[in-house]
Amino acid sequence: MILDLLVQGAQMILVLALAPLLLGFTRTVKSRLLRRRGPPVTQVYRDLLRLVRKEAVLADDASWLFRNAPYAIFSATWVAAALVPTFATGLHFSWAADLIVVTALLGSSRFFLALAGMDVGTAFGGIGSSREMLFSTLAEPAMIMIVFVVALVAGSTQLSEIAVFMVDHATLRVSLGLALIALIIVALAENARIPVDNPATHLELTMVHEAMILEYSGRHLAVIELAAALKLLLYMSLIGCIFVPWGMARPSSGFLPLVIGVATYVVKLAAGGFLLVLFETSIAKMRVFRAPEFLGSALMLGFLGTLLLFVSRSF
Amino acid sequence: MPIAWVLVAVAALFAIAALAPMTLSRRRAEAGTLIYGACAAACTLILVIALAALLGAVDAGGTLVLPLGLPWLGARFRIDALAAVFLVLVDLGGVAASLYAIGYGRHESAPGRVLPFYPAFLAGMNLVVVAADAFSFLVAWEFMSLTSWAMVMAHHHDAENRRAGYVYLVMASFGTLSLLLAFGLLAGAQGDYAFAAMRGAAHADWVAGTVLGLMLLGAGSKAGLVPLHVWLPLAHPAAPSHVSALMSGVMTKVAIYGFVRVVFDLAGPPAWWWSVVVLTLGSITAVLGVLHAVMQRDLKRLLAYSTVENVGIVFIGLGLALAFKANAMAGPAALALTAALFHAFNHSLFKSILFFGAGAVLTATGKRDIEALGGLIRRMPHVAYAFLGGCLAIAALPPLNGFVSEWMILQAILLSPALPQWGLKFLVPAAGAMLAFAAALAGACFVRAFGITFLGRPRSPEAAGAQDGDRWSTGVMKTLLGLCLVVGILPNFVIDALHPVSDLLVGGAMPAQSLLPHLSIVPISESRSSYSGLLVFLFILISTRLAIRVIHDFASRRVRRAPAWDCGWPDPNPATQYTADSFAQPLRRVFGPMAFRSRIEATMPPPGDPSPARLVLSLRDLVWDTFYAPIAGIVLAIAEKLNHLQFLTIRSYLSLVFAALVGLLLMVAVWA
Amino acid sequence: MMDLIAALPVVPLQTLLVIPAIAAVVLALVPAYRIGARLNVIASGLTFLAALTLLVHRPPGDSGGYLFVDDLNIVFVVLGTFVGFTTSSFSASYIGHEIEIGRLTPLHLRFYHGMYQALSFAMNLGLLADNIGLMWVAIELATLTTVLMVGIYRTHDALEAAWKYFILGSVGIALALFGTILVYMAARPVIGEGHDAMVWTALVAHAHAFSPELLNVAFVFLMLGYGTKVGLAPLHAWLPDAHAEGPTPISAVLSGLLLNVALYALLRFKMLLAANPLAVAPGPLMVTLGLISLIFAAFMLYLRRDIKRLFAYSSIEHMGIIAFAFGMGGPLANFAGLLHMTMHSLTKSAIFFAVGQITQVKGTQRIADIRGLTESHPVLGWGLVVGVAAIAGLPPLGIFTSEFLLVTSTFARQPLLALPLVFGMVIAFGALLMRLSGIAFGKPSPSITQTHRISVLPLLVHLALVFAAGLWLPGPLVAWFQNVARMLG
Amino acid sequence: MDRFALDAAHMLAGGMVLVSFMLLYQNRMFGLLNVYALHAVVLSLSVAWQAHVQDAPHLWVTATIAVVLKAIVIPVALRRMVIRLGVHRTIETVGGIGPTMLMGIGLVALSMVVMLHAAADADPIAREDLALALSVILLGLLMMVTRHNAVSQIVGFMSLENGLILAATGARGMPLVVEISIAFSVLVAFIVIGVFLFRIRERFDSVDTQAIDDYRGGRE
Repeated sequence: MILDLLVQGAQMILVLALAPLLLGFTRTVKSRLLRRRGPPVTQVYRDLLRLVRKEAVLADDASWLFRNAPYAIFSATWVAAALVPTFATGLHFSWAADLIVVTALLGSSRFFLALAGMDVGTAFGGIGSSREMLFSTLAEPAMIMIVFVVALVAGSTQLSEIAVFMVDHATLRVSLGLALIALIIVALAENARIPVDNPATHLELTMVHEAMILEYSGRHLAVIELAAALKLLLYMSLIGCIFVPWGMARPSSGFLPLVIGVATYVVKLAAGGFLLVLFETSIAKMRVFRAPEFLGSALMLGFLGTLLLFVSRSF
Repeated sequence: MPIAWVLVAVAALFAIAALAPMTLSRRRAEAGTLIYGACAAACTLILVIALAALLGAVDAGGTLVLPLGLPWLGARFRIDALAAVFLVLVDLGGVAASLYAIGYGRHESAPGRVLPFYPAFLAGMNLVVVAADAFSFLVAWEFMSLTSWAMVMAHHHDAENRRAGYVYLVMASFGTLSLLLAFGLLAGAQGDYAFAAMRGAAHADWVAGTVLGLMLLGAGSKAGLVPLHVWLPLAHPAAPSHVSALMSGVMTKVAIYGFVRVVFDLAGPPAWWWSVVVLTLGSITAVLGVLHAVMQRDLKRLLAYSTVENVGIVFIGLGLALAFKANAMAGPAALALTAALFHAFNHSLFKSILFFGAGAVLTATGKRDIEALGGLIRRMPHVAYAFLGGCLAIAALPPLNGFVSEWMILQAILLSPALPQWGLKFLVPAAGAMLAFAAALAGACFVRAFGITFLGRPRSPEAAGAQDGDRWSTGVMKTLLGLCLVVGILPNFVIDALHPVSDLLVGGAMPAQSLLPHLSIVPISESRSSYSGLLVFLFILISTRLAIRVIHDFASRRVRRAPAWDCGWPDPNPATQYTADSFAQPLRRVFGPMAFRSRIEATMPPPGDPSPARLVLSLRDLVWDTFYAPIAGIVLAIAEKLNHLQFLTIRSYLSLVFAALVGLLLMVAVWA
Repeated sequence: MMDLIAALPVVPLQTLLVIPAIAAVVLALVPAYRIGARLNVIASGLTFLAALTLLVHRPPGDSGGYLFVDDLNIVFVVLGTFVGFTTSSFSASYIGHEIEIGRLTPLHLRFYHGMYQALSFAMNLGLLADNIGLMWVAIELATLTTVLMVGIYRTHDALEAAWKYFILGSVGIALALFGTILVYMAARPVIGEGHDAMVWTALVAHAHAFSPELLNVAFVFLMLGYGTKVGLAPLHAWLPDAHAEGPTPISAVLSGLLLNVALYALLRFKMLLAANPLAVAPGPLMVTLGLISLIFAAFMLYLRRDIKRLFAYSSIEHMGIIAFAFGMGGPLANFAGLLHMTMHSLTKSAIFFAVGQITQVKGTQRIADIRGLTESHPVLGWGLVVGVAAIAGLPPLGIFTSEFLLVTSTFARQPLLALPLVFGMVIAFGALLMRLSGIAFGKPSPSITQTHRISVLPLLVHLALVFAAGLWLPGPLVAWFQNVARMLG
Repeated sequence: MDRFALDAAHMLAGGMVLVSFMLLYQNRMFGLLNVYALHAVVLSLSVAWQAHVQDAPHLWVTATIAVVLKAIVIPVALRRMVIRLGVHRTIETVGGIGPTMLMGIGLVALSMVVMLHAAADADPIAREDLALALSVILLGLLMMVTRHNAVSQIVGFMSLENGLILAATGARGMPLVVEISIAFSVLVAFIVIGVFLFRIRERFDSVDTQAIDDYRGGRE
């Protein structure tokens, strides 16, 4: 019991600690791939600290919503991230919420982000929010379809259960393959990565996520950035926990498995980050109105997978 | 006997309605307060009784027969579990609306056209729910339509409202006639109109099937099922806001009650294809409704369309329940049904909040067009706060209640691979996708609604000079919001309260929820899925506080106000903000062509010409174009044709008679 | 209570005829129109009271076989005399205004009142007649009197309406008479020559032995002859104009009474045919004509521009529904038919009371020129709204009950017949509501006079009755109707 | 009843049918009125014959009424009116004389079929009379339908009444009330028609109902 609580707490701290690192890692690797030296891996931590120390500049007509949104965004994301098994399954609170809830939590953080974007009443904020919501209208159903596939295979929407199931009867399924691709697409879109959005851009008309947080500064910006980093980590660990669940520690199984679990988890993250960067450097960003088709394909894949499972359980 | 007390309260409501005119003539000032207060009291009484009946505190069994209505049958009234649930729903909405109206009603321009009908409307809805024979059911049903119609016509100088009222009442009576036919079938040639008798009788398959179809026409048209929804976005906004709230939040649920009562209770065991029909209609309704909602500029009409969406979601749940029931899978059926009813309840909560908010905005600014609003969060913080909560709830975001019911429906969908029929195997996942799609769109819709209305800078002087809602309205809205939260984090008790209903209707129930560890809900089994709203809520609460504390301890507290940066091009003119239409533009661009046959004509002046460019956007309601416009056209065309008969000469009239005579004589000659 | 009733004097049937007959003569002589109006009210009231006593004491029919009462015609008599009474009190205030604006002269009014009583005499005679020849005479008399009253304004349109009414009416007369002769021919071989062969009670007793073919032909003629009076399409042509052009009280009488009397005659002969096993069932014929009238009238409602003509067409529609109900037969449908007929008489006359004042205060019959009544004249306006709601079959008003019974029972027995019925009802509802929302709502149109208080009373009384009937039907009445329904088979 | 009585009744009734055809054939106003008088005469003859055969004295009354009123008074009155109102003397018909005659023949056939079949068991004389009477009625109605102007329509109506009387008298022992009612109704009918013609004359110069119908353009 106590151990479980500790593990749970440890996980929450861990994700919080690792998130900026993952982000920094991807940036560094990216610049290396682009033959640049790039910032050190810990650069993101420094940025956050600097932002936190700066004073926060609020637009004249920013409301209370504008000031509180960052915390709402952050906490929703954090809770979601804390609910995804990373290095150990059967977390103490895992049954408090399942994959659908995780999706919905991310949804609420997006909701607040979009509102925050509109609060000051600038054109760019509006652009960002409306495009973000457009993407979400496709990404969320796709996510639900993915949930369907996984849940139908594993007979549960509980992430821990799913992970255990995957380890125990690891089988190759067409549907799972489709789901994986769909999930990757969704993850790219949700984290504002190329080809849907460019995290590094400041060419206003093309940006989505950046446009919404344009008016933020100081600690508020820091919190939002951290939330973004968490989100990236969350999707990584989600893919990890569903599709490569090996090496996770089983509930209340001594200390060594936990260590192994953490180690494998870090390795997974590194691999994931590397693949992401590889993918990003190898393709170009697409026009905003190509993105719906991109996401639509994810929805279609997920739906196809579900259909296959419904029609016959052998796929 | 509780039913007796309910009827007493209803009678009291009628009495209030009857006394309203003289109260108005006497003490005009306090009339509203008096009447709405009295209504609130009466509804509270019924609410208490219903809750007691539902939780088994009092024995609600037994039918009360009054010597009214059909003389040889009498008017029969009864409270069973289903009725109790919907009584709670109706009167919760009733109490809220009445209390809200105590404040809101002061701004009513034509109280004389609202006050007498409002109590009668409440009474009608209550009677529909407790009626236990076809006649009193239909009388109450149509009376409900009639009184609400009268309130839709309250502001009758506006031609739009008159049109709305017309479409509304015609659709309503069409629906009533289909219900009439349905009950005719159920009652049989002997005309046994008591529900008990219908329940007992065995109905042939074609009879039951026809009844389902007729119910979809009758109850569906009142609930706003596509393609019978057209009246709803016209009529609901036209009424005064507290009435709109009742119509959208409660009356549609009464329609759903009618559907459930007949299809699940009276029509006998369902065939599996019923669920195909219901699921299809439900999914289409959900998606089309919310797609329309995203495009609306009129705040109340937007809310009305979102009502259509939620009705669709409820019908998806009902369809699943039918599918499971037809295949004798009691557990899943119970889950689906519970989810559907739960969502109906939730919707009545947050839709009331939203309409109340819309009403407050309307009174504060006199505007329903959100393009003319903006920045109200600073002028009307309380209303904005409650409205935001309503938006979160209706967008199905945890930890609020909207999420729980939709989560349960998704869980029910995940159980459906066990269904044997192929048609369902294909249809159910599609319905699931539609549901998720609708939910996501709802998110976009309400970000837009709240963002444009309350955030940003005021787009009109009225919006700039808005005042916050009065104490009554904001109080009611916040209370309802609190209710949404409580129901969202402690759904267990609601689910257990719905236990007897699923027992009654599908012969099974979900596992008892109240006593699970950490108050989580488990639809089927712990290993499958579970959700603990309480824990999630605490999680979020703690982590938020934690984050704030940490930040405020380690970060600088300094804040500087400055003009917006806006990439260095700040422009104080509110017109430079993103508008509602531009917010919807990406969605319109993606879904518009197929959903609305949307067309955009942009006329650019030649370069160097300073005259403004114009952009004309046209959206069509395809349902109206494909069904209603032609019907109206045909009717008028026939009328035109026949109208010539008005202008014939006497001789031609005589020849009509002559022809009839000769024709009949020929007939006789041939027969005899 | 009972002994009190027992204490009531037995009123011989003749009084129902004598009172109006005398009154007719007197009123034709009284020069002062105010007194005339009062006398008219009093006479009608007395007739109504006399009719009421029939409910408790049923005097035997006279020996000669000319008059008789049974459950069926008592219903019609009481209803008819009541509407006649309320209408007379409405007309009292109506004509006052007509005199003021000079559309009528006192001389006209002597004629008018005389005719009014003559009409009620004729109708009572028709209802109480035991002899089908006598019934025929009475109904023709009623027609002729109404013809004269329709033409009373002597405007071009009025004369033309009356002329049309007269020509079509007399053709109807002829056909009905031929039918009557045929019935006699059918009866003669069985009952023997002479008077008895035309006595209703005797006819029904021996109907089973009559030659069925002859009865069929007879019913064809009677259906067309009396159907013309009922206003069934395609024989309806006289009805809208007669309603629109005559004085409004007469429109009320026409819709509320005369149509019923003709319908009563039809029912009598339907019973005769029903009593003969070999004759073709009259049901299908009535159902067909009923549906034609219903749907036809429903469509005609849309393009009406004259408010009285509008409601005249709605009378055709409802006569169609009633004919349909009786055509369907069976306890439920017949009950529904009787109830519908009663409610329609009350409601439609109430509507015409309202319309009469509306046309007076607005000074026009054009629907387009009448707007926003609920605002300018709340009582009239809401009265009209309730009336139209009732006529459109909305609860909790009487007609809903009958339509409920009719539609449900029909759909259970003959689903395919119920569909056109419902179709017609929806179409008609759409039209009525469209007109109503124009008349009762919106910005008020200018009005020329204020409404006179007194004449609102009959309207309210009728509406109250209709409303009460929608919620609660007294047990005795129901027993009575069920009894009659059984009689009608 | 002997053969001769039967044949005579037939002859007269058939004669009425024939005269009805003559009415249909007429296209001159005065000719029409004359033929109508003839129609009434034949009617009265037949009624008289029935009175003789059935030795029903009250039928003599009917016969005399027929002669006096229908054969003399009414035609004369109508002739006056035609002259005074200057109704143009030719009768324009709907669809020509020929087709009308054909239709008439069809109607006669129809009535024969209907009545002979229906009244199979009624005694022969009554049966034949009914058949012929029905044809007279239908022909009268046909005339009202196929004639444009009021006078000929009235004539058609009255020939229809004649058919009724024929039928009524044909029905043995039909109570007195009926004749009275017929006479009464015809009387009233005529009076009212007269009144109407008079009033209508006040308003416009022709009693052509066509004109009335033209007048009502655009009221609705």
